[in-house]
Amino acid sequence: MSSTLFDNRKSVIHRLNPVTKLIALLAIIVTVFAIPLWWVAGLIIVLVVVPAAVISGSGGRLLSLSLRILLPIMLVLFIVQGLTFPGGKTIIWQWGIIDVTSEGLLFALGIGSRIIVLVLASILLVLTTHPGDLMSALTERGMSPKFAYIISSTLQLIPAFKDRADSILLAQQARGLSLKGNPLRRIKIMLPLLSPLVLGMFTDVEERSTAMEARAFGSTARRTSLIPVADSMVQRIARWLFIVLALAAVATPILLGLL
Amino acid sequence: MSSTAATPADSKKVRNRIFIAVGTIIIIATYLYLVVGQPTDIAQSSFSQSGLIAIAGYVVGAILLAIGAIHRLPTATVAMVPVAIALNIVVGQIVSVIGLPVYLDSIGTVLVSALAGPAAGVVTGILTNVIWGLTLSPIALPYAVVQVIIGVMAGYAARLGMFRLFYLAPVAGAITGIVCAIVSAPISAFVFGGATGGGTGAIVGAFQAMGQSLLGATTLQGLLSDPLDKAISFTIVVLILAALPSRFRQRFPFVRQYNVFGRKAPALQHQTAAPAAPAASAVPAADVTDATPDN
Amino acid sequence: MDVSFSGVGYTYPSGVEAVKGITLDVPSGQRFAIVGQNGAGKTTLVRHLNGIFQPTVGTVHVGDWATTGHTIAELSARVGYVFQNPDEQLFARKVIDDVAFGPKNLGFDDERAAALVAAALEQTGLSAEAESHPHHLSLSERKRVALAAVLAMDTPVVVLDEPTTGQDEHGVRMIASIVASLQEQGRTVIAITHDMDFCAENFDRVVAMAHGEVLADGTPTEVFAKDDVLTEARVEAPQLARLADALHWDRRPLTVDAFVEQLPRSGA
Amino acid sequence: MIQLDDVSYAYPDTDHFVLSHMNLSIPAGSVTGIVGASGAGKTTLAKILSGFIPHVDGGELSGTVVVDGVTIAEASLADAVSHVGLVIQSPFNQISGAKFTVREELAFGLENLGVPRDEMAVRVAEVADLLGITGLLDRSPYALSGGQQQLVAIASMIIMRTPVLVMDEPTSQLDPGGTRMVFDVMSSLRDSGITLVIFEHKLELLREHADVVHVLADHQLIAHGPSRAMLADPRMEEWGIGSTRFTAAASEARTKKLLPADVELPVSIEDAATVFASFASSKGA
Repeated sequence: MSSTLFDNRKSVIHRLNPVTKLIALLAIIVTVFAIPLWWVAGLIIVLVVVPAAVISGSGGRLLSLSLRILLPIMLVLFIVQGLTFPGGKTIIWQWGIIDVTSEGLLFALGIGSRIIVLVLASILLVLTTHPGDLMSALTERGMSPKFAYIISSTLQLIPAFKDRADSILLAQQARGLSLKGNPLRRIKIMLPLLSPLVLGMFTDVEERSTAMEARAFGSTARRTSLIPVADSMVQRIARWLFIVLALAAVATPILLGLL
Repeated sequence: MSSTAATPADSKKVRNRIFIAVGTIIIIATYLYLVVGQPTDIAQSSFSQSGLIAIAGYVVGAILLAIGAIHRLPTATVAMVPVAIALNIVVGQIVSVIGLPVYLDSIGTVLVSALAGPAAGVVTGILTNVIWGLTLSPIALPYAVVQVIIGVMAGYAARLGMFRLFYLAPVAGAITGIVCAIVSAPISAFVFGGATGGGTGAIVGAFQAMGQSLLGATTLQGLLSDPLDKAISFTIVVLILAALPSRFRQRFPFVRQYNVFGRKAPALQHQTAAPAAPAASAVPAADVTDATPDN
Repeated sequence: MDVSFSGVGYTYPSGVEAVKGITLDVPSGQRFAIVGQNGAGKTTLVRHLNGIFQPTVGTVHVGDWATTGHTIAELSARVGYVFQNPDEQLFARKVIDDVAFGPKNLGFDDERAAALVAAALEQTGLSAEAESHPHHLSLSERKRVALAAVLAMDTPVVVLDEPTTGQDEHGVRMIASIVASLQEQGRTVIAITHDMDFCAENFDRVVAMAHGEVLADGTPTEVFAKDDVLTEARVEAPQLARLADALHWDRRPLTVDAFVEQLPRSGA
Repeated sequence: MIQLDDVSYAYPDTDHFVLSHMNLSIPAGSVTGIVGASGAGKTTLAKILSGFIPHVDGGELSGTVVVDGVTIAEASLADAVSHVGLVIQSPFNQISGAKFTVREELAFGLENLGVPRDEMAVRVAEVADLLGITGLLDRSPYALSGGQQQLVAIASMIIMRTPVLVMDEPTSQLDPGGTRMVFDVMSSLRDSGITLVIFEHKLELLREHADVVHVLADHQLIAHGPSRAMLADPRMEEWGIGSTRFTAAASEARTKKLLPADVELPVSIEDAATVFASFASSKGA
């Protein structure tokens, strides 16, 4: 029903407090972007992301989703930077006017390794964390309940919205609307498709906000939550540890004079 | 929204303004640091923290803006934002079905900004990218600031009356597109090395081959596509809004306050609303929710 | 125009088999109703007529066309389909423009389009609202705008999906008279409905569906006489039929006149 | 319990009154049906009774509206909604969408009020039991049938424990099976002592479940009476509300002198069976 990537399993990773996972993700991203060495990213993948994926049992889906996102980016990155990197001097392969430089490939490796970590770690979080749990956990920590409402509600609205868009497309075709024609004509046919979609969904909004008010969404009381968010002392300590590690990662290259 | 003084909420309002101001300053400072303050040779190497600064500066700035903005939104607007986000995502897909050469993935953001103002646009913008991150690909997350800028600019364009005449909207869209291109260039360059997609990557490569720096190439690439895309998006929004019944449009307090769509004299609304019971207009309702402590 | 389903089966991409081997011939000018609870496969079946669904097995013919060879837009010249929710199709700023959308798409000349639009508005009682914004009207009026929009396309086959929901008494009567006049013009009317009283009083033939299959096919009198069918299709018999049961009559009258007719004899 | 005195209302940006000089009095613990033709202003009246007019929709409201001892115009919206609940037409819009299970969906309103966790759990279990939806608690609200969704929507308001509950055409989107489910719940609600106001045009069901019926026409509540007498009133035709086939058949039979002229016209199947059966037996005798 909902349109998220969440992969419902019962692993230790799935059961962790969502905030713990979020902080771990942020720490990983900060680390790889702060220490500009491709092998640091590689180590994080091998030592952190892969083991976590294996424990979670969602490794297969992680692999297929990430490949779909990463493959085109990596291809473009290495071709474009290998060939045209402005700082490229050392030509390692030449064919006609095409020069591949080692600086370009090294640059692509540096950037690419970070993107791989960013994508893998983020998707792993999404696969192992139910968005509802993530929202409850963040609301408990002071995030505005309006954010939680909007994110959860959007995730559940998207399928309904798609259904509605499909029905409108069909209804207008059944009235003889043809989707063929030049681009200008096709922009024109956006109108009979978008107007009913927008008006219908936005009219629903009026009703929905009425229903929300009737259920005390505008209340000024301190909110409670039906389902408790699991947490433990170990996780609390771990969160602080991740933060310290991330700060250390930011400081390291400066202290070592790498920059 | 600020016509009646809600004293208990004053401190909250000050806090929200600080969030918005600091968020804006961080975003501008990030851009200036990356573009002006960076020696070019560092910007051309992967051995730098430019990527971290680009992500961190933009994301933190955008989050602060969103926190400051969301407190201003009444329940009716909060309920509208999910629809707008879904519109961004679903229209993007319809467009690919019909086969248009543009993205049109910010129609919902522009629409909300025109109906409910820049604050609503900011929240719609940032959360659009969060939803993208949760449903399609985390690649979208670093670009959240771009949608935030679309929301802000569309909201102010509405306040300035750019949606009153259909030929002003594409101008506002094109200007928004230019700002988007400039702001997003450092992310494309320092975080993704110019490789955000097949077509765009090739264009970045072509500009680099012509002697542009990476940042210069991504900026030029953005300037090729963003102004056109946003001009079309703004135009579609103004056409949709014109097709909707005026009763629907006039229901939004922002639309009435800034006379977003012209024609309807604002005095008329006041005549009908003024003699009513004390709580008769939407203004006090908005302030009630505005006073909600959210943490 | 005749319509026929020959051994039509449809399985959704999700694997749900919504329609199972249905064969039906609907002759030109018939008033044909399909009843059954939500999920029985009624809408899936009739949506084959304008090509929204293409059969997984079997064939659907509209006149001499097999639907598989034609797009939705092409079939729209033969089959007018009134969707359940008018808000999924009304987009123009004026009722009259919205009603004219279909005739224009079909390429009718201005004169013919204008005449058809005017006639459709007249028939649906909306002539006075021609210049109104469709969304300033009530739901029951908007449903009639959607109906007018299809009538104006002058198709030989008209499909109505739940035409009476959201209509008050006045609206239901108007739709009943439109169904009758379509038949007089020799056009085929196919309706899906939950309103058994409306169905019993206004249609020549009723098909009861459940689980993607046809349970019964006959005149309203025949179909509403079969208790086992009604139970399996999860539909309630029309009010007067149920009253006849409560009075332990053997025959179930379907209209007020038929009921009153039967009164003295049953009472005696 | 509910008292309207000389209430008139016009939406913002319009100059005509949807409702004018309206009076209404509804006693505590009763089930009241309100009928009216399409466009008569039923949804507007539902919003007035539940405080959304004037607090959300704005516009010009005059006269006084008192619900459960609270003068709506003087109270805040938050205060008003603690006295009266509103079930809107579409369950799709009543459901918050912010929750991924029915259990949490039901608790949404209580979370907003800051009700302690233990008490929420008890109230969720109670209301689920009352509406017979305990088996749905762990499902997604969007994975339910229309009838089940409507029951969840109603439950999500009942759990707020407002003394008054207004329902605006709660069965308009449902098939006959779903409609029955919703009406069966009303009997349980009556037993729990809630004051119910139902806007509905399914006359047969209204006859079975409402004590009193009011008619909305010409921008006013122009008539009211016990449900059977009101719904069988011959003027229902001219008010655009119509009648059941039972009423029509009995009326026709009466015209043809097959029923005595003073017979009370039936609205539901039970009434009709009694009327015609007594006629048949008197004939047979």
